[in-house]
Amino acid sequence: MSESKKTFVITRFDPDKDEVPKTQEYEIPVHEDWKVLDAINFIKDEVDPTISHRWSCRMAVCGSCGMMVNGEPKLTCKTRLSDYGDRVIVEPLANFPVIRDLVSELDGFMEKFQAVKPWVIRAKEEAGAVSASNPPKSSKGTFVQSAAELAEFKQFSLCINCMLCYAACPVVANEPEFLGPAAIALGHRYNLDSRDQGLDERNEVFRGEGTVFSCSFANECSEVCPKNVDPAAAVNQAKFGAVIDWATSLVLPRPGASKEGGK
Amino acid sequence: MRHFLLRIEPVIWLLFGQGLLIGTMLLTGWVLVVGIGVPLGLIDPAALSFDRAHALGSNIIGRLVLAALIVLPLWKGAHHLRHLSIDFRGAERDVVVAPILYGIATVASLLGVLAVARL
Amino acid sequence: MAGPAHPKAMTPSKPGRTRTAPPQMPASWWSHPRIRTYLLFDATGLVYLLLGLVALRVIWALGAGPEVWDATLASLSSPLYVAFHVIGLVSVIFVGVRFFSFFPKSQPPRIGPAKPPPQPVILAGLYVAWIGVTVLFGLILAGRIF
Amino acid sequence: MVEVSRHDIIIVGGGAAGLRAAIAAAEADPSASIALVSKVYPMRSHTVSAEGGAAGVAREDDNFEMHGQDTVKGSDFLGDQDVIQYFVEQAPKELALLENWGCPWSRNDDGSVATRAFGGMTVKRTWYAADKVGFHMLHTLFQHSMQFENIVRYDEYFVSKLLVEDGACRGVAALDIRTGDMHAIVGRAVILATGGAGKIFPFTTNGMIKTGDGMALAYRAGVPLKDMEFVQYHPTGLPGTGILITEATRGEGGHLKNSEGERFLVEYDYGVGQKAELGPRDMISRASILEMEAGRGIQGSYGEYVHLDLTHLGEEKIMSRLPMVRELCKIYAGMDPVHQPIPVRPVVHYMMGGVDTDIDGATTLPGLYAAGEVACVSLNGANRLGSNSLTECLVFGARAGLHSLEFAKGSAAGSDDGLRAQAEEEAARVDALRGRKKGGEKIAAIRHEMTSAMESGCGVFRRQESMGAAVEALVQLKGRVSDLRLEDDSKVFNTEVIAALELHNMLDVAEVVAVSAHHRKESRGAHTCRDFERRDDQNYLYHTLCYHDPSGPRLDKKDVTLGRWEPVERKY
Ligand SMILES: Cc1cc2nc3c(=O)[nH]c(=O)nc-3n(C[C@H](O)[C@H](O)[C@H](O)COP(=O)(O)OP(=O)(O)OC[C@H]3O[C@@H](n4cnc5c(N)ncnc54)[C@H](O)[C@@H]3O)c2cc1C
Ligand code: SF4
Ligand code: F3S
Ligand code: FES
Repeated sequence: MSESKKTFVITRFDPDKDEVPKTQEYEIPVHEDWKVLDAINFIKDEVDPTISHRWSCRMAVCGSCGMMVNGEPKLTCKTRLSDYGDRVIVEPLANFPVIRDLVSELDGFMEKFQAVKPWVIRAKEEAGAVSASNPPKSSKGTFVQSAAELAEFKQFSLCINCMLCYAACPVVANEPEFLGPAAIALGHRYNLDSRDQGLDERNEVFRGEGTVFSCSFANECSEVCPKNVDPAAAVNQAKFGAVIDWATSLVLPRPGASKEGGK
Repeated sequence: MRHFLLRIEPVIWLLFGQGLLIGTMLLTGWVLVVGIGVPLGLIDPAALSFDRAHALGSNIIGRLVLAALIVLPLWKGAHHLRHLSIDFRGAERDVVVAPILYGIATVASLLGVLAVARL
Repeated sequence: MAGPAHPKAMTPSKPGRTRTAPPQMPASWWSHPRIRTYLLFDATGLVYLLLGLVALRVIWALGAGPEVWDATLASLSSPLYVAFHVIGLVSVIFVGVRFFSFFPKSQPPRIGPAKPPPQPVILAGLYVAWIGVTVLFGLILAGRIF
Repeated sequence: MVEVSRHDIIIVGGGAAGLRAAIAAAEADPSASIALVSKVYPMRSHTVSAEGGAAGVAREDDNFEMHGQDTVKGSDFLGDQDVIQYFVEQAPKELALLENWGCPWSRNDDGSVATRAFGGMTVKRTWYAADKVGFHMLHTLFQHSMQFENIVRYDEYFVSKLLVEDGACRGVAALDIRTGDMHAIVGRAVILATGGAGKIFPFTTNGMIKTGDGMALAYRAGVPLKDMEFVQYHPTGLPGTGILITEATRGEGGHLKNSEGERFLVEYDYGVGQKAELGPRDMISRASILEMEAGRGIQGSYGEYVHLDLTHLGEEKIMSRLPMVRELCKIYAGMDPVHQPIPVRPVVHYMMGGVDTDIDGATTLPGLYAAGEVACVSLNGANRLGSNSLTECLVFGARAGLHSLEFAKGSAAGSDDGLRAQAEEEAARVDALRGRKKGGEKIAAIRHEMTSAMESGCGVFRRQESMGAAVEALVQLKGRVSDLRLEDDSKVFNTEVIAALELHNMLDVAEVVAVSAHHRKESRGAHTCRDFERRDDQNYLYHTLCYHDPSGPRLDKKDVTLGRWEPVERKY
């Protein structure tokens, strides 16, 4: 394993001490097969334990280690250090308030995520509906779903909530109400699921406050997404769905049907 | 205002989308011939003589095509400019910018329909 | 150059439990080629708006009689107009190429029972339509047919 | 002053077990207030990394009897058979329930849920969603849980102490990582669902958060830890990082090969018989190590390894069934399994042991429940079968949720003042730790010494002597840890304090593992002692209990619940 040295320029911010974020430089030896996260962990363990950052799985699936690396949102446990030169600039995710150092505020996303109702909505009248207290009687108590129906939404269910897309999207940066790529993709994921009946409810959210139409198809979200979710596709498909929903609501006004979640 | 903008969003988006799709397709030929070919003398100006042009434009298909040619790009333009404004820290001024842009597009669209109607 | 984002970007509705530093836009905002392309794409809005207005002026003239029509056509030969239309042509092609490449994936996998064709087919269809419309419309305008 | 918030049930952990418990309780009683406390946002919980699948009888050619038999045999007869019986009966219902909630299970041609083969299972009964099963299960559960208004989340709160009053567990002291303030979250019952403790070893499939906190919390509150000597090594981890290459690779037909290119499980007798690559994990891990010892390993920059060969499966199958494996190999091993064999070696994966609970998830401390990997309900015995644990989280998470609700209804809430006082004591402990510059020991250094002690003492193959050395090393490290030096004196998002608290927890858990292992003078399941190579049902067919005692861990025994499956020699 050959070793070389690299300098890391890391954003530091402690709300109790600092007015504004500043940067701090660390020169450390790095292994050639390290990811960016390995270097940050090395600094935390061996050089400066006062750095705060989030990480856990180190296998690109928990979604906690997103940061800006040389200005681009990256999943740091997946990003090879060898792709960078001698100076690597690591900042907290763009477009989010910063709690401390490399840690950004995610509660805003959690609210938007919840707003799109990311769960299977079934018509309430359905007799003997399955619930936690009335589980299926056996493995047969499942919906029939063809591989093709699964394929329709599968891609959009792969989102790990890493927030890289939010850090890249120019509309997220400037339009605080915008639901944003991942939240819309996850809502759309349920709209496309053959088991779901909540289309109307979600379309109301999509068309209302936080409108999906704010997206200007910058496509940056899909460029940076580490899981190939292609949220830009989801957002723009959702616009399409919202327009159809709006058009049908003109022709066939829904007498409160949407409130009961049925169709 | 914001609420109103949210309500009309689907219509705007439809017009904008068609501006991108149909507008782009129609504009390509239009600009090539009317904007560049004829003025530069690459195409015989006789093709756009008043009589021929009027005959082409005043039948029903001609009217529809010309109306689309005028109206759709306006909405593509207005909507994209609104986005551009938002992209430059424009969320607050949007309640002013959007009505102005959509206002221009609306007035020009009405004039466009009128222009086609009186052919 | 990273700049501040909207101060409320991605801010929760409940007040934060600790003071936070305001959100910043990505450093790539200006320097990144992809972002520049995107901004250019949005900026073609101005060109489209003007192209629409010019078209309005021309068609209006067509309804105003032969004299006005001829004068209007003549004015289009001014260098300013020609330059504008050259920019217009470049913009239209740029918009078409970018938008059509995105268009297929923005089609839902299913509208009710109907399924759109596979994405490459949609893309090919768009280009065929684009070239077809341009040739047809162009030839008609240029007096080669009808 | 410490803030007090009140709920009915407090669930510590937002992984599969915690979420399933929360949903169960929230739905059963919409008027009950459920606190869901987690040190990371729930979707970051390590359940997210599970790849292969979740077991539950689904096919016509399968039945509960067979699933039970496989599990008992896999456990090397240390599993409690009443628990196993209940588990196999509930498993398909729970998995079907998850399907109803939107989990994107892979499908058969007729639209029914597909199942795959897994190690130690005689029939294809492992439900899967490609090879991102834990990810999909966790996100389905979390997203489903969002609709319940009576689930109140405490995201990024680190629980550092159980609050016990009048002999019952009445809440937790939780450090708000965001503000650095201690909170008393109090109620009528507490469920621990904090997952495993793989991080006490250097080379593990577990993420950074799996530090055994819940085990240490219960242990220090006087609840025994059970069967902690049984640590599962997964045969196929990537050298260096320890990232897991799922057992589903073998379920789908992958082969393990040595440096000669031989399928060593077929060529040599390692006890797995006809099952070959589909044998149980303990046996295959031992086989891999023995191959290396016999000089048939392959040398790499991160030590010796063997090969996991998928090349004969073809690109199409790999992409449809094992896309994540390919992605992981490309990023973390720099190779493509479609064309090359994957370098793998045994890696610490799962804790069979945990907080001692009964079948309801109840511990010996009234009001305290545990479920998931943190608990030892004695489903897994001495060796867990792959894909049983995700289902375990659902089955026993749900049961613990419902039983804790019952308990809560009949129990008094603790006193604000008394519990606050306890939390304040805890706050003082943490405050003293924060920015403790007078110390001399580094967190990273102690952690490193602890993990190497565990590896050399409690690895795949153990010796009385090596385990004894590990115990001694841990006692010594526990002494040194009181002299930690911490540099970060900020209150906001101070991850150094968290690391210190986790280190304390890991040392406690590691010590229990080493002590429990040292006492078990036989070889059973994952516990392989070279000094006693045979299983000894005469003297050791019991669960090990380990109690916290000021003078050091104190061991005790608990009977195994046998039943229809009599212990016999474990041969495949
Ligand atoms: C790589 C890998 C692959 C696996 N594959 C499979 C498989 O294919 N099939 C299978 O059946 N099993 C598999 N397993 C095992 C299975 O995934 C785990 O046993 C299971 O997910 C554990 O779930 P859990 O809910 O108990 O804990 P976790 O998912 O680990 O969740 C623990 C929760 O507790 C919280 N927590 C912990 N400590 C504290 C604290 N002090 N304060 C507050 N909150 C705390 C955490 O934030 C987290 O939310 C795999 C495991 C790994 C590591
Ligand atoms: S859509 Fe992609 S980039 Fe966005 S949060 Fe999900 S996984 Fe991350
Ligand atoms: S980057 Fe943003 S603008 Fe739309 S296409 Fe993606 S959400
Ligand atoms: S650490 Fe989990 S995604 Fe990077």
